[in-house]
Amino acid sequence: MKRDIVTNLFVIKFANVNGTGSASANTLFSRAVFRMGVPISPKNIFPSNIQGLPTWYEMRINENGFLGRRGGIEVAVGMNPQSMARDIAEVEKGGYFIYDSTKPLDKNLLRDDIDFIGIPFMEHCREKYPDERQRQLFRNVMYIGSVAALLNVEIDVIKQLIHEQFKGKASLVAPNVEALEMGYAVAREMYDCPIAYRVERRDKVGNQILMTGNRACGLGAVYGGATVASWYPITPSTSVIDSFARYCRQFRTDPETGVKNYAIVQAEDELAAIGMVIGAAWNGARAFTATSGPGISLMNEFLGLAYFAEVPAVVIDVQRVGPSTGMPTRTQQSDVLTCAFASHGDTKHVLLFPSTPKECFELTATAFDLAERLQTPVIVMSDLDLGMNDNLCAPLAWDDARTYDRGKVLTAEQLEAMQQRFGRYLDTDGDGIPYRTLPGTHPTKGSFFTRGTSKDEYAVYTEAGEKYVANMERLLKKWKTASTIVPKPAIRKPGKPCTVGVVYYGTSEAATLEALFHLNDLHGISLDSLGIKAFPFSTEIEGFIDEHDYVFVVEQNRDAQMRTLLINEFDFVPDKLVPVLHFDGSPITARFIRHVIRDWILQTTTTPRRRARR
Amino acid sequence: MKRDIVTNLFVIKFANVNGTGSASANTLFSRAVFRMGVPISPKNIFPSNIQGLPTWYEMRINENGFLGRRGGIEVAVGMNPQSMARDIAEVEKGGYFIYDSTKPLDKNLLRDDIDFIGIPFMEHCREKYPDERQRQLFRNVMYIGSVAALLNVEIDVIKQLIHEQFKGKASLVAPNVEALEMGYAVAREMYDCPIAYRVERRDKVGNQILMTGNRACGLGAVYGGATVASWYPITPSTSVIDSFARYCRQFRTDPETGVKNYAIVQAEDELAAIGMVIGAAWNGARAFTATSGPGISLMNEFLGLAYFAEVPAVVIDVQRVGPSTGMPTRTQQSDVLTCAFASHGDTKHVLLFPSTPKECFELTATAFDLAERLQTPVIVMSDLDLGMNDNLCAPLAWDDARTYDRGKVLTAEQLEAMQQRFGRYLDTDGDGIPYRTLPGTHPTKGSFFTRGTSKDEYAVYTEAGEKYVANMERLLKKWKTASTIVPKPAIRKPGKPCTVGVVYYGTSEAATLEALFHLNDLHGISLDSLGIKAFPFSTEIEGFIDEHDYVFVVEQNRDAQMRTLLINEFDFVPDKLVPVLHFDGSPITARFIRHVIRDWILQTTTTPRRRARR
Amino acid sequence: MSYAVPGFRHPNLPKNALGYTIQNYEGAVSTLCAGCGHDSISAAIMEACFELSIQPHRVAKLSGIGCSSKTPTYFLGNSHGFNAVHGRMPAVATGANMANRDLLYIGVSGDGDTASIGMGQFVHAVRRNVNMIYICENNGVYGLTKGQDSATTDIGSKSKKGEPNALEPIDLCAIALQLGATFVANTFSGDKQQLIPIIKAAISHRGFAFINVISPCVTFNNAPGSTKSYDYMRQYMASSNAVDYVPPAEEITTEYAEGTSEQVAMHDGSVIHLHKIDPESDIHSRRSALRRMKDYDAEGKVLTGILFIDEDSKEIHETMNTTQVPLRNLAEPQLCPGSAALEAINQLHR
Amino acid sequence: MSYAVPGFRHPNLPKNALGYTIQNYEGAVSTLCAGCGHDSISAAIMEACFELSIQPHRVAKLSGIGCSSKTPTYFLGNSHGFNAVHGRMPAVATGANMANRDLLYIGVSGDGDTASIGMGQFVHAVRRNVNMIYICENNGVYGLTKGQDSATTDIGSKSKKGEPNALEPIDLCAIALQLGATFVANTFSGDKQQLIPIIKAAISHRGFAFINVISPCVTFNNAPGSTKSYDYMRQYMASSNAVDYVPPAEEITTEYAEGTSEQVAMHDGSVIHLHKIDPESDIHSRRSALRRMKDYDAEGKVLTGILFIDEDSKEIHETMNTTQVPLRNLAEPQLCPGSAALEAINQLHR
Ligand SMILES: Cc1ncc(C[n+]2csc(CCOP(=O)(O)OP(=O)(O)O)c2C)c(N)n1
Ligand SMILES: Cc1ncc(C[n+]2csc(CCOP(=O)(O)OP(=O)(O)O)c2C)c(N)n1
Ligand code: SF4
Ligand code: SF4
Ligand SMILES: [Mg+2]
Ligand SMILES: [Mg+2]
Repeated sequence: MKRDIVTNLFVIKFANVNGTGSASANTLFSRAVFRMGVPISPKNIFPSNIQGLPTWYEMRINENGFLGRRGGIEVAVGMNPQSMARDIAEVEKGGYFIYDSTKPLDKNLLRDDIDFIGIPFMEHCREKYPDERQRQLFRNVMYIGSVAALLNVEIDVIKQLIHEQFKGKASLVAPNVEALEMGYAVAREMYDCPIAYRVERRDKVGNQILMTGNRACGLGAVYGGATVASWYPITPSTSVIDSFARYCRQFRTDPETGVKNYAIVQAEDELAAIGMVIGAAWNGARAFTATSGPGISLMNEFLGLAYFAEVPAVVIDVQRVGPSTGMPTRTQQSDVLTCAFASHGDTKHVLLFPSTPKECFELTATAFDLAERLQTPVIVMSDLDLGMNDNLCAPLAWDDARTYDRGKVLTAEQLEAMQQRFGRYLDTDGDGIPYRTLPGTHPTKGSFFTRGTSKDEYAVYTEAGEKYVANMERLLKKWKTASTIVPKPAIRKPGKPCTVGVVYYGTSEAATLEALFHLNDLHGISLDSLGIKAFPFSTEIEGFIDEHDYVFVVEQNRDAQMRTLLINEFDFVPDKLVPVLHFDGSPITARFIRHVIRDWILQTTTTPRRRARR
Repeated sequence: MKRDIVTNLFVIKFANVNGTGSASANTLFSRAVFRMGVPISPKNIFPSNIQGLPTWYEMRINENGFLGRRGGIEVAVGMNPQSMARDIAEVEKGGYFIYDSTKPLDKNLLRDDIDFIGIPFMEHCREKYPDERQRQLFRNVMYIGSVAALLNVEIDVIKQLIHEQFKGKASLVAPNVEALEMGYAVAREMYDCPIAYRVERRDKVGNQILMTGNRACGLGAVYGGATVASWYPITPSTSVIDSFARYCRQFRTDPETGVKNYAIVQAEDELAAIGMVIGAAWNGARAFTATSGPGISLMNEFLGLAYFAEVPAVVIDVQRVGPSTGMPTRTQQSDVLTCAFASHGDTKHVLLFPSTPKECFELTATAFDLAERLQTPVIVMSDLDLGMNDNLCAPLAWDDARTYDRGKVLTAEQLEAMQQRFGRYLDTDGDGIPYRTLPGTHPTKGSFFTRGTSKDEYAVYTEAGEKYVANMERLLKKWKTASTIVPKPAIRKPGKPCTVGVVYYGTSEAATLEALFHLNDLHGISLDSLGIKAFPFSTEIEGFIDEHDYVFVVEQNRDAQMRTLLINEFDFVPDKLVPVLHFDGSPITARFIRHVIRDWILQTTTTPRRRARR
Repeated sequence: MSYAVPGFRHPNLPKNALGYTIQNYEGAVSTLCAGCGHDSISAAIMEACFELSIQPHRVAKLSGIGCSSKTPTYFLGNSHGFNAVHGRMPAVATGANMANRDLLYIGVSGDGDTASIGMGQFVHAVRRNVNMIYICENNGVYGLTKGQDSATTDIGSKSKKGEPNALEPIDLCAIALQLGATFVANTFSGDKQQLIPIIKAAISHRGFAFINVISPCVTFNNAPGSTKSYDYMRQYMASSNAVDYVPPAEEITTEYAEGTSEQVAMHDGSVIHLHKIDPESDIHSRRSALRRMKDYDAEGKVLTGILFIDEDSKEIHETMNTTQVPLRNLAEPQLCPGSAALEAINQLHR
Repeated sequence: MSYAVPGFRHPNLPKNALGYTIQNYEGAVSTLCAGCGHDSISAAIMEACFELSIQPHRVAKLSGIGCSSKTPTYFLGNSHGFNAVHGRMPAVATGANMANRDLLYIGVSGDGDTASIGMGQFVHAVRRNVNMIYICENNGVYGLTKGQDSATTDIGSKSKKGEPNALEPIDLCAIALQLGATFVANTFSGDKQQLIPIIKAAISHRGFAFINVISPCVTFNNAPGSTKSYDYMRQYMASSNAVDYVPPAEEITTEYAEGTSEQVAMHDGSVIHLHKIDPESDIHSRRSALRRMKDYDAEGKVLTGILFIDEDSKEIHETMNTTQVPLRNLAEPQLCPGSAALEAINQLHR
């Protein structure tokens, strides 16, 4: 087949069986491309199962730095017979399908619009590796070698990575390198390498890093000064705590004595996890938990308590596909409403929306400042795509001059100096945020009783309606204050003035920005964009929507949950907010967003589809 | 003081100490007025405590049948020294304060714009009743006697009620009657009765009944065919189950053998309660639970499961003041959003809003039909005011021809006859509602696996995005179907066409309708009204709002929760919906609604305050 | 009505009284790890049901969330199943049982699903003596979430990541006995000979039958030293009695020497024979069960077998005195008091 | 810094080592029913803290929801308190303890709050050996919701409405012992002599100290026949030992005959003397505790007193090896690794 050569602009997908160690091999490959200075975005698509089911590793290679999911596969590496039919079908016309030819390929699967590259990996490994498990592992390394040859990936870079990976365990280096070279050699023997899709060294990565959002959240908690973590395992949030634990072991543990400057408690369930966080925060520690949808549902009652009793708490919600158990290993942004209004009665919770690992790090650290400043739960809304996949982003940064904002906590001295009676829920500063005291501070001043029942300004139980109302209205004032101190949105405007805008949040960012680039590039449509970073919404968001005829709201859920919040908070005319919804559990693609927006605009000029009711 | 005589149009309030048996005495009084054919609406205002704190019994007497809370007290009966200052202050100018003059009244509390009527109840009782407890009880009956004399309530009616109350325990009748007569006599000796506020026999009650909403819900569950109830005690919902148990003992228990045609399980908590309901409903029984806000928060995860796995469930939420433990013995309508969107992921739940005991009965019975027809949770949104207070309403009615709608359940015969493979989640009828089968139906056909994970039409676990999306969209179609079969709203239009309307729901009905009457009467303002009975909203609601320039939305919560749902479901211009919010824990009053609406209209003609954003 | 009995694909396969072969008791293909203990338990359930000629559709399978809780999909494909939420199977099973007392309820859970998030519901299901079988597939680890410690993990055992587990494991059998469970057994997924008769006995038991099955997780907790590993159990498994299940109306053939055997007559007419290995064991004594567990433990052995039976206990429907007719089968005539009764009630509210 | 010691209104009131009178240990006026057992427990807590000269502000009071859970408002007004949600006090207390290991944590709960909705959290707080006192004010009924049966209600007892309770009560002490609780006591709100020293001993205990206090509900469960009533306890309360608490660094004056007394040296230097009434009782043996409870029960008696102590157990911070400095007192220097370390981490991700 005659083809143009495509360099650093394609998608490769590896199809494997889970539990066979393929993940580390594939990561080896993606890291190599990354080390060659070429931007990548790998997505691990795995089943909710431990061993034996299909799993995929889809990696976009894009030297222009577009790293949202794109859709479409040019090169497929099919190592799993179970999914082979589907994997072959998925390859774009003119693409390649690389497979293990130890067993002959089912003729019915053949296509003549793509090239098939068969290499007998298993055959080679069977000879070399008597041990079953070893054979499986080295086969993985071997196909990486072959793919490197075919795509022109520098083998030395991979070798270097192998050395780094097995630092200390030298004995493991040699055999891995050997398997790698075997694959590399075999491929070059059998086919003339490289093929039409190629990787070439560039300098497009700069000082960027490749990290998962969960690792960054865990780090953010360490840097943010969290000392107490309580959690219950749940995919895809578990690695947030793994990361926190790992860096606490590194930075917060006395090497000699093993004495710890932190405490991690694996709770018996999520009710207990959030309960411990609230208890610790009430007692003055920065505390957090990480969970996913089902955990959020179980935390509802406690979140209402923390809102009403005004106790700080940080929750990291790594969202997955709901409702219920849903698809535990797929991604979605569908906990927005539940988190915003968690628990019965009139409640509203502060939410933060990171889009990159860097923002996971920063917003997690910031969450502790906000939670203590506002004395309320703060929920960091990550998701599986951001949390569990390696994402390329600017390096994490920390200003050593930065100190923690511990909020309005009275010291023993302040209490001693205090003339008037301490009122836990008095709005002394007029910002709706009262002063609190910590247990054990002063022998005779500042003690109070924290409760989920209604109380007066002095924390004394009351059933007086006017006291209750005053308190609830102060909470609204605090909410207003919150909107002024939460992170501002990211607003981007192409030179020329635009009448239409796009609003997005979290992991829809990369795909949205790419879509906007191409809308301009291909269709001459240019739009302003705003990335929401926090709820309650700051006035910038209101202003942005006001100044446009209408705005698209890009979300990864079925019910346009963020759109509901926007309309509800600002009383916008609903027609101004046009939903762009993707919710099949895969990360949203630039293509999808581009098509929806293009079709909409071409079809409607600027009059929205649904008529506003008068 | 010179006064006009006011007959059957005033509010009397009894102030007592809780745990002293005053409740039954006060009820005796209200029933007597009711028996005299005069409409009443008593409100029990009690503390979250068992003994020793202030409690009030406020009763509106209104022969015109206006029975919402009115506000303002003409006659106060102050039997509690703790609250006396406040109780005296509350009396409207020209009113009366009746108290126990055994101890002299604190001079500082005296007012000259009201009359004080002191009667030495305790003194009389001390002589008559040596036993402490008895003394307390008969003192209650005694003051009822005096109040009867003062307000011209027929003592024979009260005697009759005493006979009925102690049917069987004759020995108790005499002393009670005696105490009653003593009070009656003493009052007439000391004062010339009746005073200016009087009760006179009328025929304004007709065949109406006086019942609590909780009792009616329990009865509705019996008539609706519920066989399994699982619950966890919580104020103010507990008496729903008490009622269900009571009538099951009466109607569903074999008098000889005691064999029961029902099962009531007191669960260990609300998670277990809803879990049992779901298990029982999955297995073909009509099952329900009753709870309040905190319970709803704990049921979140299970509600999401029932939504997604499509299992029927009936929940009765007797709302109280939130957030958190809030004010457990005060009323509010603040669980609307939590219930509508309960649980993580994209979920929506069917809600029903009764306004009277009659509707509690009917909507509870209907909830079982809807839950089985729609295969989803249905939540009956009552509240403390409706659930725990005696409410006057039309008699409960049941059509003996009515049969239960058990929904789409396949029988063994149908399965046997079935040619194609049974698909639990196939949209066979195009209404989004699939067919289900019950365990144990057919040896080889119709079995399937119920799960909270995503599945295909045949209930087989799948992680295929397109299958997931198809299922989620079918659920939206089912939601649409639901909006066509849920109870229709109550629409009222005064003769002339109105440009402005009022929307209300639940216990805001009586006060709203009274407010509309007076708006017309006093200010010549006439408005159409619509009472929401169910969510999802039927098209009538959309139409009603469409055909008015704007509508007021009356709610008993802080955040205008129903307004949020209306805007969200129909994309109305938010400015069209003007919130009227009362949330101090007391039932909303006609006065309050009237004033808000009047001020708004006079100030704004028909242009809403907040400008719509363009 | 009558139904054609299917599944005659292999006429040579043995059939049970219903004319069913073992195939009629199979489920979907397991997606668990090769060698996972849970699969053996599924197999044992199928065999027990096959041999007892149980109508598959008269069984309801319930579970929580976990690898263990996935298994109901892998056995009795003709039974309805309910994969509930994590740790809440007991409530769903209790509700299901309330609706229809005539089915056989098999609940499957894991140690995380039971001893952590599910502890409260487990305790109360035991206390209510719900008529069901509760199998805890105990591998001392969270399998499905990839290897965290559970509340039954050995003290000192090192999970993939992180510190060694510092807490004492919870002994579910001891807790069940303490709470008054009416049937308690401890066994091992690797020992069919013991597992199958125990499941049969549990099926015959009227009331809550708890079976704790040590079921190794080959991927995360089968390391040498793990008391939940194949090696460990093979080496240290001990039993104070061998269980022999004699179905209803079947001849008791074997002879037992005096004192060496204990017989328990179940209410469905079956008889459970316990060949005493430990002569002073008393199947009807909680105390003796708890004592023996501790004694064996002291010797570094794991006591298995049926530890305790109270065959005369009242299950929840008996305590509540509910009708014999499944509640779900009652209809308007039995359920709805009708308009006349309602008018009488109205009258009492005037 | 130093503070003026307040509360000299009654110079004649006895003072403790801190110069405090009992008034410094009082709380708000109780709103419970007159005669409620819970109030006596509050009084005993005040006395114990007063006599041990505990700094009120170094105590944190935690509770769930219920009449019992209201009581922390009624004692130690100078301590911070947290009235959490129903049944979830153990989690909040555990978290609080994580944040600051230096305070004394007193958790108050009820039988509904503990044995029903709170069972899971109770079990796991015990298992973690959180360093706190857990008092279950056990009246065998749901007081605040007006008289429903709880999981500790006597079998057969008739609640205000509805049927007699058909289920066996849960014995919290037995469960705690079974789960490895390191301090377990059973006592009666009506017996100050026993209650106060037990609370003192619990304060001295390092680890989870569980005290089950039978605390009659005069309004809903004090009827004759109720095992949670004043009459019943006065009649059938028995104890296998009398507790005598000797504070740190105080002379042991009394003489005890051989074998009649057992001494437990607590880690804070205090000594607990147990005058054996039942000679074969062994305070360090769980088994003996469980056995004695059953034996007394068999005789229709309620065994009270300290049932078991393991004074050498490791509380949760020791197991986790956390710093002696309260975690909440750590600041940026100890907590934040800084920018250089971060850049090194970046480097590892390139
Ligand atoms: C509410 C909730 N929290 C957490 C999870 C994640 N989760 C799934 S299975 C599991 C533990 C399973 O352990 P176990 O019950 O021992 O089963 P195993 O996999 O070991 O057989 C957890 C924590 C969940 N599904 N739901
Ligand atoms: C989630 C939740 N469910 C139910 C309740 C209602 N409730 C309040 S106290 C209580 C039981 C209290 O019983 P117990 O713990 O024994 O305390 P007691 O009043 O008997 O001292 C219940 C069910 C609640 N507050 N929260
Ligand atoms: S992870 Fe463990 S428990 Fe899960 S399937 Fe694999 S072996 Fe079984
Ligand atoms: S109801 Fe019972 S528990 Fe509650 S305060 Fe009264 S006596 Fe005490
Ligand atoms: Mg497990
Ligand atoms: Mg109690």
